[in-house]
Amino acid sequence: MANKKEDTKPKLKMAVYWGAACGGCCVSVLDVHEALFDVVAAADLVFWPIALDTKYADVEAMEDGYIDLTLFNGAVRNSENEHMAKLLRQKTKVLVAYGSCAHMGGIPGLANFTTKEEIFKRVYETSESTVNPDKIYPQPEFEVPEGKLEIPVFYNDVRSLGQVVDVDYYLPGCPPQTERLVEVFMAIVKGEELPPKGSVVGANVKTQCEECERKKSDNKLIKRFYRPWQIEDDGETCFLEQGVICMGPATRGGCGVRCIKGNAPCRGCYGPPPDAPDPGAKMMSAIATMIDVNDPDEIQKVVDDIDDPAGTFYRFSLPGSILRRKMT
Amino acid sequence: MKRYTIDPITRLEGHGKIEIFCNDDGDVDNVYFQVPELRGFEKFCEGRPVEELSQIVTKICGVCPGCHHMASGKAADAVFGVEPPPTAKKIRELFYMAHFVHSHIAHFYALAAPDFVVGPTAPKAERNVLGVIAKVGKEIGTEVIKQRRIAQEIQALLGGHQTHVVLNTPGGVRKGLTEEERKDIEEKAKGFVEFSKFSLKIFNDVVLQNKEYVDIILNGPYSLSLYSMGLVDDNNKVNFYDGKVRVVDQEGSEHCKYAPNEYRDWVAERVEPWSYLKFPFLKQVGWKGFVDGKDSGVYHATPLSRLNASDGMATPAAQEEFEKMYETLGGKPVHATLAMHWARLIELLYSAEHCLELAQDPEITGTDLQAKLDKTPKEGVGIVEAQRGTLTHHYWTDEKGLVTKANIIVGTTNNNAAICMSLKKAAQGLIKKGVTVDDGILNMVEMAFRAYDPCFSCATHSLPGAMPMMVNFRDLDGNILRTVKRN
Amino acid sequence: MAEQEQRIGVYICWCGSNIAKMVDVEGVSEQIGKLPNVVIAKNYKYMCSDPGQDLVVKDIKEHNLNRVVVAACSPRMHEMTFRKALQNAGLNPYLFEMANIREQVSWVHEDKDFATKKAKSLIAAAVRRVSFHEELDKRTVHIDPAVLVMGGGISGISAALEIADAGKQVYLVERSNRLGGRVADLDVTFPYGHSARQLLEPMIKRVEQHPQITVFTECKVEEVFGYLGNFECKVIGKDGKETGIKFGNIVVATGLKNFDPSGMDNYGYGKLPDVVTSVEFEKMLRQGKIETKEGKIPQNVALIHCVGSRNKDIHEYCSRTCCMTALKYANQVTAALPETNVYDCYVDMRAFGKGCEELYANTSRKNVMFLMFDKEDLPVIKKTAAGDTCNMVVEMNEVLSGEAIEVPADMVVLMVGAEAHEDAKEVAHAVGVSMCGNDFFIEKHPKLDPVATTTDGVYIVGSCQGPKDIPDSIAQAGAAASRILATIAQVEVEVEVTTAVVNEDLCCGCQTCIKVCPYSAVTYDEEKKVSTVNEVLCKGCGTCGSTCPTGAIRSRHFTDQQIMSQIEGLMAMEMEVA
Amino acid sequence: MSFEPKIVAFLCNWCSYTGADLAGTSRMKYAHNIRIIRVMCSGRVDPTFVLKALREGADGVLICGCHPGDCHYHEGNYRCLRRYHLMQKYIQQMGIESDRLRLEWVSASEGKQFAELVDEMTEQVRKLGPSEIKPVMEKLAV
Repeated sequence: MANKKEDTKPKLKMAVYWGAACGGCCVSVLDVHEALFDVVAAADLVFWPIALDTKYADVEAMEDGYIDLTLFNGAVRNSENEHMAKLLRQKTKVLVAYGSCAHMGGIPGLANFTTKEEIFKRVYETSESTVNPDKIYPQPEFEVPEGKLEIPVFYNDVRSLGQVVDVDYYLPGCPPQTERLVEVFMAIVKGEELPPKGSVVGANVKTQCEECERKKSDNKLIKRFYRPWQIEDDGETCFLEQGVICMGPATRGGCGVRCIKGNAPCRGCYGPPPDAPDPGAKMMSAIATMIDVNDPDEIQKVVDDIDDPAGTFYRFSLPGSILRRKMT
Repeated sequence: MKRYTIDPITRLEGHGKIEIFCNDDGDVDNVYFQVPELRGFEKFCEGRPVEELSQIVTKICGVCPGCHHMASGKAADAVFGVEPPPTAKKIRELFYMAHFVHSHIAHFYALAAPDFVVGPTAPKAERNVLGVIAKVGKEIGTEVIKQRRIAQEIQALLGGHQTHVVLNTPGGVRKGLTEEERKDIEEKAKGFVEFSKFSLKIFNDVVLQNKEYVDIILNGPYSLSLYSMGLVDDNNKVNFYDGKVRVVDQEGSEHCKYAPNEYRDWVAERVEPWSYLKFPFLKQVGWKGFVDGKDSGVYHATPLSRLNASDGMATPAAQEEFEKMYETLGGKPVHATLAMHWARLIELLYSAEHCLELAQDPEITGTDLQAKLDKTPKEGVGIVEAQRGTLTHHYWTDEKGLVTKANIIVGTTNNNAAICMSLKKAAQGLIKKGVTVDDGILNMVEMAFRAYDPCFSCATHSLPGAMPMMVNFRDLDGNILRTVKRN
Repeated sequence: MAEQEQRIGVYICWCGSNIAKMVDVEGVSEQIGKLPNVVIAKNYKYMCSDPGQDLVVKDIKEHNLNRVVVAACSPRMHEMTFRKALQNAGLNPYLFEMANIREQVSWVHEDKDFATKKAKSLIAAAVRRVSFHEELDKRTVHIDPAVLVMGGGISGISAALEIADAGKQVYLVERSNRLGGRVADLDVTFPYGHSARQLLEPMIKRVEQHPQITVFTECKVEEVFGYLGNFECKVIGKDGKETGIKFGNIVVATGLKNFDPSGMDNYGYGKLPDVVTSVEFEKMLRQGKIETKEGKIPQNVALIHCVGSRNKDIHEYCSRTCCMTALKYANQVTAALPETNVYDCYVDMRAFGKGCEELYANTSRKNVMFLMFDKEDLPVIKKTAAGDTCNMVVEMNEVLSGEAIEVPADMVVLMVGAEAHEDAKEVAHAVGVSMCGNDFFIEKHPKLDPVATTTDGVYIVGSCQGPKDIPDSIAQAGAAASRILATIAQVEVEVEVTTAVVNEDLCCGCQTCIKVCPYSAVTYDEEKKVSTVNEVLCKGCGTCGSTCPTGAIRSRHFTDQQIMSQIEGLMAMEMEVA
Repeated sequence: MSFEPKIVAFLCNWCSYTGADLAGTSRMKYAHNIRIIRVMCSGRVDPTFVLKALREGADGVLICGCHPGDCHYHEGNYRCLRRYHLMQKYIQQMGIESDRLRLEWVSASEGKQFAELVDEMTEQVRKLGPSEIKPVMEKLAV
């Protein structure tokens, strides 16, 4: 029955777009390698700025809901990102926040530790290689002798896609493991029943430890924390049990524990497990609980080993966290 | 005054926008290339542990993450005042060569070849990678995909990810190489060498044997007389991972040769209010505006500039091709923008050869992967050659190794001014009164742009690619009279 | 839960005027009535009264409420009361939440507007929380009828007998080599002068011969494992001999020890030969001869109260029995040595309890001089020069006369107070009871539940809970015994249901939670590769829940969702009325 | 209208909540600014709760548990103490004044100490002024 339906079904209309992203997500789409042929067979790419020359105007001309599936990667950092997010939401049936940045803000979201002013000042004024005596900053609108030039407005805060428009699904990862994308894509193509709106797809419900092959025990008692280079990793014992902070326990599986396979602790790009009210607090709680001293001063000493808690527990999710940004 | 908006990806979608202003005679008056993106890594890296940065900065660019990973890793080494042990250094280089092979293959076949193999003015429908495959045969097309994938697999094997690698740690690497893995990579590297030679043969047969193409390459609109920048080893041979930065002038004589920590003596960046991307220039020469020539500090950092700035290639086969190119194009240095494609293939061959050398080096399977970190971290600069230009990372830290300041000059940024000028020159040469601006013309303009393989993931963050183009013919009030679109 | 239609009833108690005088109960119920899902919001004079509870029951049935909030006193006071009311109305008792607007609002604030505003937000929070409450079903465990009694003093003995007489096996473990405890040291008891020996000996005999009682002397109990109904432990003898025993309930009756005054310079104990403690004096009485070290009849005997008690540097508490013991001595001395003057130096004469005030009255009619001193200004005992009429004087500022006086003394009896045993901590740890600041064990509730502890199945009786006289100790022993017999009679008991539970679909097996549990209730299942909670061992502290990095562990009745919604409710109302 | 701080407090059932009740039964008066949430043990207090309270507009958050050694569940208060130290470091990194979050030990018999604590912290937070977190969040909201 499903097959029959498939035969008669028109090809899926698909779009891929990036907001404030690095392009890695788009590469991950290209990296479907052979599966690319299945994708092309099943879908018409109606909008993909890397590869196609469909114009913004063309997208605007589409009727609402014309696009069946949009993979939106990247965070929302400026007026252009926001505009496109809203436009694509309007034109798309199933909008997927694709990758860590769209999911929870990602690495660009670390900019919420600072402000537009501080960033401009650093990049355009105080940067050691910059010569800018007149303190010229880029302007959204600027009159050159020949006419007016425009560039998008740079916002003070980074937001995740879901904080700007209504998102149907989240497909996490920095970048998402290509196999996960193909699975989700095929599920949609085959018209399989999709999980409830707002769900995370293409990632496991269980966190990294389930897949991690390192030796684990209940010996999660930590007398001091180490930076990765401060220990000689034996290559086989749970990082936490070696005193190195690993986001694995609080990070969804699905990536194939790729960082850990590279002997690096999990960095958390796949985001928190279902229903986590805050992406970092649970791990913070777990880590603190592991501290194996009771004297306040000794506890403080151990805590001081954690040099950058906010940047560690919210590495990919600062905008998506309860506090969202640094108060200034 | 007429105003043409060549909007590679229109502003609201866009990641790079070209404004062409013509005078009333219809001749090009001025051209602006605008970059609408900024993310501020230099600021928000502050406060992070320095070893974190080699993972964080790969997110500057998902197209050449390996380059940022390497530059950052080297900066971190410098911050701790250590050199990785030989094995670690070689593993890094091995990874990096694979990264170059993967990137250069992609660029030549997917982006450059269509213009030459198929033809710059050939019908749009054929002027793409499929057209290339049609011309050179399907099995080659499959080979292209295969080689690119193999190169990525090597990166994934060494770096965990194939994109955002986790290989480097201050003073070393996280993972060694087993003998089996080495053997496997050795075989793959042999394949790279063969494939690179084959690619050069295609270039030779299809491009160099075709007078029309050679003309295009040497033809005016596509040449600029700029300073050339590139990383070289102790013998002034091209090196991507290590060495000093050498800059030669328009005649090929050395302007400077600086160690990474000296970059600020030679390079400065300028800010324009109409673009988020800064404009680097040679500090000692100074900024004279968007003009070429010896008095202008504008330089380029590309495969061609790297070859211009060097005395040759460090591997035999690549050296041969190096000599052949300069012979064919009338001696060093070459200023023909389109020669960058040739230079890129020579670099591909070098990467492949060096990849093989490293895979055959007995030291590559050593177990000493990490230098001892006993000095107090302070400050360090790391410089590598990214596919798209010299990449500089500079970090300052407190005594715990937490970053207090960071400064980054990414590959494509070096070429920001040069790209503006190439576009202006191409536009001036091609868009004239009476000339119908059609798809062919636009592609010819775009070719100037594409030659730089501009990775605006790094700089603006659009990916290198066949860029959609559109020209609006507007009246004085800016109303669109006619629109020409590619395809 | 939350998707089911919410029908919440809210009841605001006046508590007479206790709440109503400081909180505008009318206004509150009107505003709360407007909250989403609130079907009715009423206020009533006494919610805990029968009519108050009937009101709830009636409404549940009439308006088929499925959630109830009562805003009244502390849940520690009446949560159980209202849960029962829900049960009577056929509603699961856990679909209830209480807002504390008396102890934490009306009794502690003075501005009616602010108090009313605060009450509103507390109730709004309870309303938001209760809609996420889940039905929880009581669970039961079988009870091993055997009982462990720790301590062979009068309390332990009576508890053991009560239980054994009911036909249940008792293990009585005494650390010394004899039964009887402190009482065995006594000559006669106050206020009626019964002979301690005559009280005690028949009891001890019965214990030793009782078929249902196994006595271990010179033994101690090693750490107790298990939970109500199913405890076990090892009993270790002096010879190191181990006996494993199983039992369902525990009576802790480890008693107390007497204070050693050597450390108090003003009394010169240990230096002045005729300064003795009440313990030593008691011994003289048992032996029937009151005489100084030189074997002379003392002409003047001074009794000094509150030695080591009611002293901010030693023990602030009152040791309860010393005052009456002193009166007992006064009577015994005047009876045995009519010529001897007795000086009773006291702080306050504490003569509560049956027959005690009478004892005081009688004694004061005898040849006993009562002298009062201030507990901040202790008497000092000095040796007198040779050839003086007495060999010591007690220098004190007499409060009633306001004069500094010297009391002649040939013998001084220090009425030493009581304190907890040094090893009280070990005992507490072994059986899992808490201790208060002065190392006596803490009862579950100082008023409502004085013999139970916060660990189900563990009871504290006699002076290990605080200094007591014999009748009080025996009363407690009886109380504990009947509580235990009652639970045994139920064959099974209900255990804590607000426990932690692991969602196996979420648990990644990181094992962070295992070592966190104080009761070893969380273990790792090697088969399934997930953690599991033994819900009988779990006491519902919720620490594992807030430790779990995946959110796989839920703390029933204190789930993240319930607490977060409570915070939302609290602040939402805050903002609205702010 | 003058600024009235809003303080959310998490009290453990056995010591601190009972201590607060004692303050009530002894009719001690203290600042009305505190809103108490009961948990069985201070070890149950998840950093998420603290962040949530701040996010929802609390100007201060107070956590109270049994004195060290007196925890009804043996060590829950120590778990809480460890989390408190890490949370402090986190919120300070997020630009939140450390005085907005406090952990104090209050036993069942310390009604007086509890009342004094509430008054003292209320004044402390009053001096800090209103928390900017909620306003900032509303500005960021879609």
